[in-house]
Amino acid sequence: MFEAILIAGFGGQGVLSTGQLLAQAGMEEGRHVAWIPSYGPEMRGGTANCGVTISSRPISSPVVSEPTVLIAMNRPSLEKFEHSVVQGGIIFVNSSLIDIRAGRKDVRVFYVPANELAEELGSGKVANNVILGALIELTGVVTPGAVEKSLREVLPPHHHKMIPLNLKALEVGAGLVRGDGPAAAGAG
Amino acid sequence: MFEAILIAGFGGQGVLSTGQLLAQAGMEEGRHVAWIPSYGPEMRGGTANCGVTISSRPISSPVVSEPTVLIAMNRPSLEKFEHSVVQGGIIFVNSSLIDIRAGRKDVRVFYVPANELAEELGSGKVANNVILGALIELTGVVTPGAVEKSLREVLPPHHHKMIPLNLKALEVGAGLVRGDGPAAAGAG
Amino acid sequence: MAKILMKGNEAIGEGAVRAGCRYFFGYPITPQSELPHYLAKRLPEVGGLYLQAESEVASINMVFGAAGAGARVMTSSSGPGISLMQEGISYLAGAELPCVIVNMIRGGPGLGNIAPAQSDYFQATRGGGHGDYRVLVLAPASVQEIIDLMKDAFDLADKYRNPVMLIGDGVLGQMMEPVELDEEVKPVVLPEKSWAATGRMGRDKKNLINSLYIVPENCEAHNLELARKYGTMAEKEQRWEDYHTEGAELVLVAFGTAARVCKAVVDMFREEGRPVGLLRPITLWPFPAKRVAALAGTARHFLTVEMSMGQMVEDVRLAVNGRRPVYFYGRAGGMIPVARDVYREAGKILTGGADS
Amino acid sequence: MAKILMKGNEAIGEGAVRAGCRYFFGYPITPQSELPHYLAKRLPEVGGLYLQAESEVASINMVFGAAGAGARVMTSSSGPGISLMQEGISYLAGAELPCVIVNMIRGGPGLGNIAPAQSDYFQATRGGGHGDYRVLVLAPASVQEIIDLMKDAFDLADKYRNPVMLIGDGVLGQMMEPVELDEEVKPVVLPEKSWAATGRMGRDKKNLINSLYIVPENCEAHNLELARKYGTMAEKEQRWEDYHTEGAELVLVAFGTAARVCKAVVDMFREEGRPVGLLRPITLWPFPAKRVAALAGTARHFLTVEMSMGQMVEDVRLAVNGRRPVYFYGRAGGMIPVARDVYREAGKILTGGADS
Amino acid sequence: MKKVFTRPKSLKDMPFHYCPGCTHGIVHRLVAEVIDEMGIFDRTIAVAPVGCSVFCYDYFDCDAYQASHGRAPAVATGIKRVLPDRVVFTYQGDGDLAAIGTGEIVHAAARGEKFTVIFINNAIYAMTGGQMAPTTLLGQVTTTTPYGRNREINGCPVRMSEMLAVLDGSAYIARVSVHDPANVARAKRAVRKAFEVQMAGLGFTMVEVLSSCPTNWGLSPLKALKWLEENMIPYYPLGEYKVSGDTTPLFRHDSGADGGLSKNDPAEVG
Amino acid sequence: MKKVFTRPKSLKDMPFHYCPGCTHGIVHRLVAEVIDEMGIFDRTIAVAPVGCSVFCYDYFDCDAYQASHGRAPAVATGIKRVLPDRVVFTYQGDGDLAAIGTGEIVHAAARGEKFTVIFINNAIYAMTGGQMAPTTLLGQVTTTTPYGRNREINGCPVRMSEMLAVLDGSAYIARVSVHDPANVARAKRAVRKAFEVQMAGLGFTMVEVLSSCPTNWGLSPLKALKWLEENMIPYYPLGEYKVSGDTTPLFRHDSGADGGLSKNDPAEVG
Amino acid sequence: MPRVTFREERCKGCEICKHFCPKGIIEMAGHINVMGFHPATVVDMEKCTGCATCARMCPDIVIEVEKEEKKVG
Amino acid sequence: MPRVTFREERCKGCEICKHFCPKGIIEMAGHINVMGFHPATVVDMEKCTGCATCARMCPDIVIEVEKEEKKVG
Ligand SMILES: Cc1ncc(C[n+]2csc(CCOP(=O)(O)OP(=O)(O)O)c2C)c(N)n1
Ligand SMILES: Cc1ncc(C[n+]2csc(CCOP(=O)(O)OP(=O)(O)O)c2C)c(N)n1
Ligand code: SF4
Ligand code: SF4
Ligand code: SF4
Ligand code: SF4
Ligand code: SF4
Ligand code: SF4
Ligand SMILES: [Mg+2]
Ligand SMILES: [Mg+2]
Repeated sequence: MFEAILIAGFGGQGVLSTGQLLAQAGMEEGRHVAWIPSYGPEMRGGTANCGVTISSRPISSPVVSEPTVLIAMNRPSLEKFEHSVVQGGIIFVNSSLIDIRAGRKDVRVFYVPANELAEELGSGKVANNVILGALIELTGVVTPGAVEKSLREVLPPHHHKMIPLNLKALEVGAGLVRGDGPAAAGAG
Repeated sequence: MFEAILIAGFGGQGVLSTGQLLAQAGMEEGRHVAWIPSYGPEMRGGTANCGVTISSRPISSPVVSEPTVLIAMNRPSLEKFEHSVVQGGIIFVNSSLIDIRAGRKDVRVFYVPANELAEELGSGKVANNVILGALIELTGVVTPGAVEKSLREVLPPHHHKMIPLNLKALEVGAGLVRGDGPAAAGAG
Repeated sequence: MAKILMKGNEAIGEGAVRAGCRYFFGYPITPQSELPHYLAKRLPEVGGLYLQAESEVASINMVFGAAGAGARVMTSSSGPGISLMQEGISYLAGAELPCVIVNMIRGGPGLGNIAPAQSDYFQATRGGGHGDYRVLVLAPASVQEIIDLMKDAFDLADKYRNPVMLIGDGVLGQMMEPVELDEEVKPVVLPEKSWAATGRMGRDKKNLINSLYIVPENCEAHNLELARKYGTMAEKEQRWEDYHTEGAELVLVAFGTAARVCKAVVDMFREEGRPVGLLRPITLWPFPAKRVAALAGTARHFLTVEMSMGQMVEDVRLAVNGRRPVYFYGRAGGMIPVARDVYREAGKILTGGADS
Repeated sequence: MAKILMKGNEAIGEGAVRAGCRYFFGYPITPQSELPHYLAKRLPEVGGLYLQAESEVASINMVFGAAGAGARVMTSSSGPGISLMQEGISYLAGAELPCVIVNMIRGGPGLGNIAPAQSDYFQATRGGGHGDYRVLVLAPASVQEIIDLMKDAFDLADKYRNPVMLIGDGVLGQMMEPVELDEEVKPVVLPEKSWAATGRMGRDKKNLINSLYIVPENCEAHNLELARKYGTMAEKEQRWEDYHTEGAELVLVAFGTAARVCKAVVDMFREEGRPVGLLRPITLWPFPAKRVAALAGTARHFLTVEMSMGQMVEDVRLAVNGRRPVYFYGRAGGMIPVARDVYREAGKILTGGADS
Repeated sequence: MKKVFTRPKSLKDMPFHYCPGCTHGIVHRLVAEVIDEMGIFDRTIAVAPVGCSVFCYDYFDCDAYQASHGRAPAVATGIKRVLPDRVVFTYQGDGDLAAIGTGEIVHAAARGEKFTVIFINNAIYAMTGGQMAPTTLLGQVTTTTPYGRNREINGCPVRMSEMLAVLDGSAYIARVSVHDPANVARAKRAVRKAFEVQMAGLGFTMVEVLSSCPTNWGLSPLKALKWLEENMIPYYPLGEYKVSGDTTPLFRHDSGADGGLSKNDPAEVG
Repeated sequence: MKKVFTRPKSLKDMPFHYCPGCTHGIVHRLVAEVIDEMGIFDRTIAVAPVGCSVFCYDYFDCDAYQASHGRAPAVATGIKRVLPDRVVFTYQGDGDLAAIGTGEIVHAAARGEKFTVIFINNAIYAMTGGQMAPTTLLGQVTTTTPYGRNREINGCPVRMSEMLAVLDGSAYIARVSVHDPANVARAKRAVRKAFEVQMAGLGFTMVEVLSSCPTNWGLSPLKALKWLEENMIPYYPLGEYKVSGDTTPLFRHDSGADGGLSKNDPAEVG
Repeated sequence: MPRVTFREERCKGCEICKHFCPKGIIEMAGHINVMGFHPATVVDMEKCTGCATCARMCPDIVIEVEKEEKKVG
Repeated sequence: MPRVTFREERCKGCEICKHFCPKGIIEMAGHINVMGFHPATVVDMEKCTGCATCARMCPDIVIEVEKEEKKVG
């Protein structure tokens, strides 16, 4: 198995830590994993992205230049990275903040109103996890159990009280994909 | 023809400019010439020396490590460089300041009381030229005419009035070697 | 042994702490910043000192002082800062002081950019400073290897009384990978340094940390002594990894991040049953010339892959010494070779369609 | 044309003035001091400026500013100071600024000494700074050649918009030799520099002096552009002197002061009727690889003679590419090879008794 | 309708890459306005540093140089010595000017080099991720002083204006701030005066601007301005530290806790 | 018979390589006497610069370092941070300290590094052949100011003690001279006090010594001392520029033409 | 009445203009611009005095201010 | 009578001791030492007070000064 996941959004949307969570979960499951952030003197508070590779074999370059999965949390990210997704790959579009549609026809696109769903759960901060839940459900790249375990590793102890909320967000995302959740993701 | 002349003494004895005079004269006569000073953070006001090479062929290294002629203007210089003179070479010892004798038996050694002779001429400053005169007479490395011409090049115009004195010193030195001068150099 | 996710730059820091390093002097620069950030927090926890210097020039000279005083000490920077350290590195080598210098290479020349590169290879292996000297250069290719090599770096520095440089790039520094780490930090027994200038404290002869040999004869003797040492290092410390070089007709030569890409390339070929292997130098100086020379007996071609316009390829050519064609493929200015492109290039060579 | 005795260091200064250089920024160091002394006097006479900087780091960056403003400008130093300039040189190369840098090499590493050496060859030819760049390196062997090459140095710098380094050592710098010099100083017509950042003064596009290419793709493109330029230089600017290489079985390879000694050695052999010649590289980068490669077709052995522990010998080996054995003889730490010793070493090779 | 405020011509029409609320942008604008108003655009040359403001070589539409970290004063020296009739300014951060570039700034001032330095003191190495600068305040937490800047380890913050004012070659040195409209106006007058003193050939000129870095201070843009006012100004008193020749002081230097300036002139237009 | 003056033990018994009349030798002796008298020889570490005094690592018989040009303060920082209970001093010339090493000395002072700097100001780069130093006086002819140091080109001489005294980290800074017996005695007391302040852990300490260079000034040793007194002291007033903690000033700082000190204490033994 | 115009796409939502407007008439919009920020806007142009304080404090030169020309005399 | 001894071979003939001796009893010898300098010497030891000014001003630590021990009380 091999997934190269690119998570991109505004700084402050927590895309880096979401990626770390995913990598940690991959490691818990004994996969080879690598996480790498973009860095540079780009406008601070501007875009941020990270690549996560999870594979059953050693990982060559950790840089995700041809993602199998793109999570676009804002519009500039979609515009910038849409073209790089591999044929047959997956794009998750955070439709709460992105008012355009992806143009690619050779990939699967899912529109998830992540911020709205997260705020319904009580905090916009778990928007990423809604999409993460959908991703996991769809690809099986890691198990929900590994993610739960990883949350405990990745979050500092004084944030452990947030774990249930995070799990709920993952579940909402998963439900979207299964089609049994409160809101179904619109595939494009 | 090839002569590699090492002139050594205290700083302030004018050994560098004497060397330059010799080099200039060599050049005037169409020889290949090179002049090189010793340099280094040795005690300033301490020893100074320079090497002059005059040759009918292009000069390889200008560094005079095996002089054909050594002019030792003070005792440390004699002690330091005596051993480096080539077999059959020449050593001029400024016996005004050096109270020891050279030990080498395979070279020709001339003892010249240069300071005393120079002071007799009216200035201790031309001591070097007394020895230079002897050297030229002995080796013919340059002609007296070339030295005279060179004095005009090497001395700044306001010192040109010193030229007659310099020439006299050269003549005294030459006389020593010819054995017709006021004082004959003692060959050891 | 716990398995944890760690950033490469942080692994350098933790590796150093576990190697007994307690002093870090440095000046910020991307892409190695996580290392000083990590050590600024970590060193005080183990009674050590993180001191931010006013410049890289000051950093390397603080390292000179601390190394002379007998400490395990390191600094870290990237291209522009490493360039500024060249005088200091030459002094460290001249005075035979052990220390570790990290260079997370970025795109150059000049200000260039902060993307991953390998274009400081010449500087690292030939000595960008003045005079005849060498630093031992280690090039890890994974976060785990960073941890392992940091210990070796300090040990080798002390063993040879010589600066050791560890090089990487932004990919290696910024990426997180799982590493195995002893749960507890074991105390390190540091070697005795009877030559250190620590104040005489009753010692009957004075110790002097010095690189000045004003008399040329003495300076030559010192250089011959250094050369003997470098000779020993060249003889004993060549390190490399063989990856499917057995029976390889084409041997790729690549280090660090480029080597990771090349492994994928080798896999692509080997899956097709085609005889391609990778030699990954782990020491860049001494370059694993022995191994390359041996492979030149069996392989038919070499392809050096670098994130530069071609620097290590000279060492490959020197080692192969004309026996086989040596090809070069490189990306520059912060670009990372793509496996597919290297595969194509290598394919051309295998089928005889490329120029060396 | 007058023939006068001149010191090498002063010849550099006079050569620069005659090449139209009017700005010198530098910091004192032995063994090049006569050059700043000379220019401090001479430049004001021709309306130029001698400015003593607070350090070599400042010097090279003043050169950056003056070169960017379109001036013919130079600096000068020796090993330790040149090491400190490495960041600046990388910036100059990255921003494609023309200038001339003089390195009168001394014994190293570290403070070493001030005696003549050639051990900064790697630093000069491989780029001691970070990133993929090259500076053109000229190595005169006589005071007359210094005068001649200074003009070329500035012309080449402007032609390629690249730093040019002139290297020598204390022997070359301190010695006096006769030089032929035009009686009058001819005015120099400097090339137009439409790229110079001189204030827009009505120009409709702005000029920028820069080495930052934050986007890796752009930085790579810039590096490829530079590489093309270096390729042209390597193709067109290799210079050397052949000295009795015709029919030579053994070819000595040496530059600068060492080459002077080797000429004497060649003379010794030729007088005995033995086929020994000398190839004297005048450009060290680009190294005259073409000529060496051609000689490898006829000569049976090569002997590289350097005032270092062996640096240029790598370039000779790369050029010979295994076709012939390449031997090395060197003196280090400020020592000068003695003709007799080189003769002995060369004799062994001719009669088959040496190891390559 | 008349434009009472519009973008200065000397600034190219492009967005800044700075973070929201970063006062680098204000200072850029002030410098550009001064260049416009003095009519010197065509003969002005900018020297950009390495730091967050590295791209200012793009923003200022005049000819420009990108200098290596800390060396802008040396680069400017090279330029100005070749082109003495041009107007040259460097734009440098506190890491650039007060740390790695200490030697270059001290000696440019000592030599009385006739260019103007715009010195952005934001008490941090911003571009590289918020490390301690020489100007970081005691106790301030940065990525390399996770336990707060400690006097015993790192010493006290360096006051560059005070130090450079000691040198004979400095002709105009002022410290200003841009945390409120009145101070922005005053900052602009200081910048203008520095350029004027440069053009009068009186010597080295520098305007130190206390500036905010919301991102690395971990504060909102507004809280950052407040932090600047409350913490930086007491340690870095505002005012003119050196006024040479026949120029008269713009404002009084007073090391009182309020920076000695806030009582002065109200916000001034233009 | 009792020895009232003899060679200090901390100086190895070997001749100095200095020129006749060079006051480097006097300063070496003063430092060695202080080390002897304080009984700290065994834990003292010397850091030699590049300059005429480079070989001082041989003369001082304690452990020693030879630092690269200008970087002695950085080297001393590395040493002292590893060995905080040792006594560390650097010995630096004006080229070393006030030119290439400006950044290192300023930041050592700013951080309050606890070592002592002996700063030999002889207004020249002596070792390399008499080039202009930052401290060369206006009008002074050197090998690189053949027409005399010109303010327009080279700026004014830099007063390092005054500049470093501005920094909070400096704890003791004095300028002394060694041109006559009274000043030699005073110089020694300043050196001693600097070592004491270092050992008290109060911060950075420096003694600037106006020193002669007969060779490069082109004067006889005696004329050089006179030149120093008449030309250097007026520009470089003697005195203590910074006295920290509970220590009391040794002598008054007064910028009068006589250096403010000659009226004070008569020559003092010991 | 003065006119204050915002180049909305350049606004980074820092709220500095809002804070310093002496009339308190600048607010942040509910929507976000292309860069993801809530842009500033004048909610009550009537009250604007055209003082340009907002513009002078804006770090991103988002704001332009126009005013009727004063009649001389 | 105090005793002032010169290590003649180390004297560089700078004349500083001579200049500062309050009794004016130091002179330069007519001969030169191994380094080529005319060394300093005390010509009238009777007048010497043992003040050691000469020694304290000598840059080359050529001079040693001894004195009778003062009786205490
Ligand atoms: C020689 C060198 N060292 C270090 C760096 C890395 N670097 C880039 S910017 C910077 C400091 C920026 O801080 P400052 O000058 O205060 O500017 P700011 O970003 O705060 O505006 C550093 C250390 C570099 N580019 N070059
Ligand atoms: C990096 C470097 N630059 C230059 C030099 C050459 N150099 C040696 S000593 C010196 C200056 C000496 O002057 P100063 O520090 O005043 O000491 P002094 O000789 O006057 O006692 C210089 C420039 C060097 N050794 N290293
Ligand atoms: S990091 Fe700080 S200084 Fe840099 S742009 Fe952002 S706010 Fe401004
Ligand atoms: S050159 Fe000057 S400073 Fe150096 S030893 Fe001689 S007199 Fe002293
Ligand atoms: S011009 Fe003045 S009143 Fe109008 S919106 Fe701006 S700050 Fe407010
Ligand atoms: S100050 Fe400028 S950037 Fe900030 S909110 Fe107002 S208009 Fe937007
Ligand atoms: S001890 Fe005093 S009196 Fe005696 S010789 Fe020396 S200076 Fe003169
Ligand atoms: S002071 Fe010392 S060196 Fe000078 S003359 Fe007197 S004894 Fe000799
Ligand atoms: Mg800053
Ligand atoms: Mg000096």
